[in-house]
Amino acid sequence: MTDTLTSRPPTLIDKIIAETPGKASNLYACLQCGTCSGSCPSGPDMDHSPRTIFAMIDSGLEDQVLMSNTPWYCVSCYYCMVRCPQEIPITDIMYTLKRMAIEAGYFREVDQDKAPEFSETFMDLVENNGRSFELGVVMRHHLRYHPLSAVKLATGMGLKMITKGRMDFTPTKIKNLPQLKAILKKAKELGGAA
Amino acid sequence: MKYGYYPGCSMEKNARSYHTSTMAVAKPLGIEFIEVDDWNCCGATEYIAINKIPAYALVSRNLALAADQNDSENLVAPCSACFLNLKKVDHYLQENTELKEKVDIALDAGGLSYEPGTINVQHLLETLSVDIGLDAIKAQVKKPLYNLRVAPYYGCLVPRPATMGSFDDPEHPTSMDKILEVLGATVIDYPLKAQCCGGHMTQISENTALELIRRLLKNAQDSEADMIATLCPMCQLNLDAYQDAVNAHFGTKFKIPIVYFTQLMGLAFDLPENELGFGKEIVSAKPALAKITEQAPKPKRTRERGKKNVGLPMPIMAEEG
Amino acid sequence: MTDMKKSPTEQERVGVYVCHCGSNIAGTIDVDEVAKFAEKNPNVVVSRNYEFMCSSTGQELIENDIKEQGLSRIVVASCSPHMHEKTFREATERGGLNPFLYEMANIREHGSWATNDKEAATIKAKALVNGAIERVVHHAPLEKIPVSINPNTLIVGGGIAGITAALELAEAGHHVYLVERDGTIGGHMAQIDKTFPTLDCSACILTPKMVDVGQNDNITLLTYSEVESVEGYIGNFNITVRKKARCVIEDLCTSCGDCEEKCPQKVVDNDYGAGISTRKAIYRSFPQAVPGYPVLDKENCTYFQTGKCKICEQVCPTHAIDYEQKDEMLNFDVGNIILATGYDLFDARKIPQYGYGRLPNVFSSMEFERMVNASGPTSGHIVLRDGVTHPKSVAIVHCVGSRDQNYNEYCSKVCCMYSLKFAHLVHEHLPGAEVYNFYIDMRTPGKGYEEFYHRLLKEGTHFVRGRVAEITDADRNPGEENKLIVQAENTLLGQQQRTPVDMVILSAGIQARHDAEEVSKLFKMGCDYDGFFNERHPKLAPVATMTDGIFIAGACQGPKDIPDTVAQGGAAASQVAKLISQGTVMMEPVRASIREDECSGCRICNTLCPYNAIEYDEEKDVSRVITALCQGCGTCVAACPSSVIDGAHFTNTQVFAELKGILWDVQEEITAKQEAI
Amino acid sequence: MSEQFEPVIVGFLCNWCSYRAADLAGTARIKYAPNLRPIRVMCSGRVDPQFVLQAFRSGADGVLIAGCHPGECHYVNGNIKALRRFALLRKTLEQWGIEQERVQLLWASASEGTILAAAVDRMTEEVRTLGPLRWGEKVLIDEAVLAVGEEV
Repeated sequence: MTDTLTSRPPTLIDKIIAETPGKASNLYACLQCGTCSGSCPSGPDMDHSPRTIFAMIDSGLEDQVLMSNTPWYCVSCYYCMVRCPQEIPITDIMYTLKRMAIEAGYFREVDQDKAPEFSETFMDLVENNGRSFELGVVMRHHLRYHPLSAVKLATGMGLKMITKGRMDFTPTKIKNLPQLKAILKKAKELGGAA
Repeated sequence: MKYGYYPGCSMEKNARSYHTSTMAVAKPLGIEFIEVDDWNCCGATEYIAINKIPAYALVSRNLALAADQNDSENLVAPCSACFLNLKKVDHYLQENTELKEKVDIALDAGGLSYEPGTINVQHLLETLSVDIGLDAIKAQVKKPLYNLRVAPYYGCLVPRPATMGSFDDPEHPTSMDKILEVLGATVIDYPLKAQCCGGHMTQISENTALELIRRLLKNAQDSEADMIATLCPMCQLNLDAYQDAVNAHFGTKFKIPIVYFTQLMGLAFDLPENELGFGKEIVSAKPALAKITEQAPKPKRTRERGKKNVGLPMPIMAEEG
Repeated sequence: MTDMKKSPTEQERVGVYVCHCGSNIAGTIDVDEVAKFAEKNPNVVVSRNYEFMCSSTGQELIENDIKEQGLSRIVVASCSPHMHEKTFREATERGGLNPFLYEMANIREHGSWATNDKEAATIKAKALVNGAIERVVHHAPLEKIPVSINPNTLIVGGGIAGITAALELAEAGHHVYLVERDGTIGGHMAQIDKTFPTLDCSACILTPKMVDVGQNDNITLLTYSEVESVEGYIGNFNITVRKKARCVIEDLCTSCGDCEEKCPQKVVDNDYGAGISTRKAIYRSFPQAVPGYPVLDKENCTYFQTGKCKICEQVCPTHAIDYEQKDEMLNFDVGNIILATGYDLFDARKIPQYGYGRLPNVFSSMEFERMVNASGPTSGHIVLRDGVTHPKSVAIVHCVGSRDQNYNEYCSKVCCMYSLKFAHLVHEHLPGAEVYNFYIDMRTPGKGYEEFYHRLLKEGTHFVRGRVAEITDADRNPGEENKLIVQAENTLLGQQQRTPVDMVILSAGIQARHDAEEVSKLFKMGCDYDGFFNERHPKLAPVATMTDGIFIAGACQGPKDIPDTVAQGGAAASQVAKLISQGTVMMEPVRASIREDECSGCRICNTLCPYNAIEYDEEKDVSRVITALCQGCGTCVAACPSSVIDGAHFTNTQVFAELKGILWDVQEEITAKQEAI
Repeated sequence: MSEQFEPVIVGFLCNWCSYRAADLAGTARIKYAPNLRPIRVMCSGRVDPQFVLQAFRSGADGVLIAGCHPGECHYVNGNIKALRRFALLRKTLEQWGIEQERVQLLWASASEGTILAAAVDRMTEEVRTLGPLRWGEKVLIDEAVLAVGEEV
């Protein structure tokens, strides 16, 4: 539970905390010390450092937060999370931000950013087969969104992978696919995104 | 010793050598891995980014299956991402009743149910270093990997997040180091051992990913490693398959083979080559493996950095760090 | 409450006072309702609620009501009796009643502060108040018992806090036993080079005081000694001290230092030397050590380990070496105790990403203090671990192990200031060097502290607002080769920054002593979650503890700089001096007494009493309590098969009454049913 | 009041450790079950079995006896004496059909506010699941005995 004493109507930070499992309420206690941003491997490529995002969240800058590429550049390395002096589950919060961005239809504005499509490609595969496989995802992803780089991929690294016998084009399907689909269908009804 | 086994999608094809070598070393160590029947993808780091409940349901199906087929309360996953997803979902389902209720309903739609906490999710490294132990491993070493300089690379998702309790240090893990030492290899004190391989960044912002990969390769080369030992298909793929791309992009000349630590175990156990899947790696491990010698190197601290330590005394380190 | 009406004591005239304590109580408990509820009790004639009962007006309320309303009993519902029982007893007394005709209901610590459920808190408050009312009507007037104060004092810890306290008392003419665990007094202050913000030499201002301690006849200095046991109570503590064998006959030793010089065994000095200097197996931590005679460290002594050597014995001109020397047990009485046991420095090895212990040129703050000290291993030269190279760039990392849920949540208070001092010392010793201070917040409260920060800004230190994420030797970009790279976000730019430097200093925080828990148990007092000793009151009684006659001073109570530590040492001394000059204190009259005419002489109580305070009268075949020895625990009262022992102020009648009182609501149900039958 | 049964638990807290532990819990604003109604005694060794019986008679659903840790008793070893009596008392009570959980002994030093708070929460839940004791009613028959008890 949170120790917050305020009974104000829920703001952006409250929403995000509610949507995140674990001790997300620690986000209230962010010191703005920058340990997360200092630890972040992809930090330099982010629109806003994780710490900045938290400051923006606290200031309720919903649009800017959800439009930022920051969560999409999170590589889930969890360094920020183990180092945070306030034990904020930062990585999980980044996942929440991604979901909220998709729900709000914001990520599309982040043009140079292919992350959501990638995740969706991946998801389609999983939902229709029950299994995935990096290279299938990669190829499909590129064929779908970046045909040119797909060619480069197919002739370059892709080719090597095929010759090494490390690449499939169709994933193996699981036996009880109907069961999985039923589960996922129900799960989506119960609050799909975010 | 019986263990439930969750291979994960990568092991099917891309990381086949990890799978086969794991199975190979299991036998002499007296481990029986029983694959969860009809398991499905864990969703990697992608699914959770799109859908919360479905992501948890997706993973829960595997836990439910593992529990039903109950060959063992331990479920071993060799893939870091699979391991973390399974462990995390099990953990959060225990913590968050609201989440559990929803997942229960979803599972029920597929005629399944799962009681969080019944399955103990382990990464393969934990199984080998903690359950089996160094002595048992040492006992199997027939052909020590003398003079092979290996950089142990853990990546992110096995050591971190330690919030659910971890068998190793989240910043400076050592369990694989110890296994490799037992195998007779010369283990590099690899400062970036737990840094990020770029994960799915290769697909989202290739330049970001290539830089992350470059750091790892450069640091391994600087510390004169013959090869990097990994425990995760994604890490292996990024460091191995993208090495050319890195060289092209940065004008570097890295040629560092990336192998699975289980392959090296198999080698030291003197198991049949064909079971260990060498040759599947894109940067060939052959030249490096050729460096292995019959006789042990003259004993010296594997921690080169120690050598510079003259003058003022260094702080004494507690053994377990 | 029908049954209460039948109470035999309803003629008592009780006044009830419910305190708001601002919003501390009133914010959670409906004080008005509680007061109204109390009024219904047939014994109650006045029931009020007031904002601050402990205020003088609050106390006057009581005094006036006693006089004007002829009250015979007082109940105050406010905080813990450990906070204000004394206050209101005195008010009761000023009103003209015996102070023990008063009872307290703790509705703050045990009530409003312990729950957010207002309804439940109010019900609990009613119960506690009712319990107090029912109890107080059975109270009897009591007289406090005078206890004489032994004028001697025990001070534990020979750091600057203990030294200050010892000198204050000794110079006031009182005898002091100063017990120090190490071979010499001086503590951490003897290790450090300069003191902030004045930059005067630490040793120069400390050693004269150490000498004074050594020479003062009123101080019995027991170094290399530890307190084994503490018995008794304020004014009359009995202390046992273990004087560890230092294998040196103090009366013969002339402190010439020959043994130290000739000893062949070099050892890394992890205590005084902070691990970067060496000492001998027989040693004095530093030349100005007080007392001057050395300590023989058996773990590292060649003779004790191999049976051969004995060089120190041969070279000692006065034959003061005694390998057979045994630990000595000393026993003495004191009236008061001051604990000044100091602190431990946070162990930076617990933060692997900072590389301390792995990366040679990452230094702890205490290592740097010793290094930069003229008497240190490098005679004051700032060099890298190789012992020769001067760093061209130094990074100073604040908040190491402080302000972090993973280690210590609190701020260690001194690190910002000593980090600034380090920066200055680097500028001073190595004018060409670049200095970077990485901080979360710059905390410089204190006289001349902020000014010192401004001085450092002018001296050209680079201040980076950002907590350091990691320190690595893995170079990534050109210019990082063979450097330590300090990675952090410059939060003022919102950019990740990699700063290549030659040397890193980790400003480790202050922690409670590793054995603070055991020490607090030995002295029967409390510590907080972090292991720091609990003061009696955070604002108003900072050096007193919950145990009368035991005081605390310095960093054992919480992170503190030298000025604050010295102030507390003095404060503790004056508290003790006050008690000594009073000569006697009045003790709670909570004592057992036996109604001899009813005593069966079974003698069960005799053996139970932990203080042998019960004697057996052969002739009358009865047991008798020796009041002077009785401490009032009440074990005998509970054990007496014929219930003829009374524990004053905790009689069975009183406890039963309170019990019935606090169960008023459930009681009502029962009595209702009883009547039904 | 909420629908669920709110047990009433009487706590006999020793003046030196447990009562201060409860003080500390409050000072640290640790929130715990408001079901405990503390009574201060100088030492857990002072707790006369009659106190516990009387508490149950008067309608308490549970009784918590709390003192200093063994070896830390302000009065040398009063808590050990409490421990001995406690064992005996619990047996007796059990024979009268009073479940073990209803009378508990706890060691909590002055610095262990959290431990005390946690123990109170735990005990409250345990007693809540047991339901009301209503022993006061059960022993109406023994009213005589009860009366005697009160004279003491």
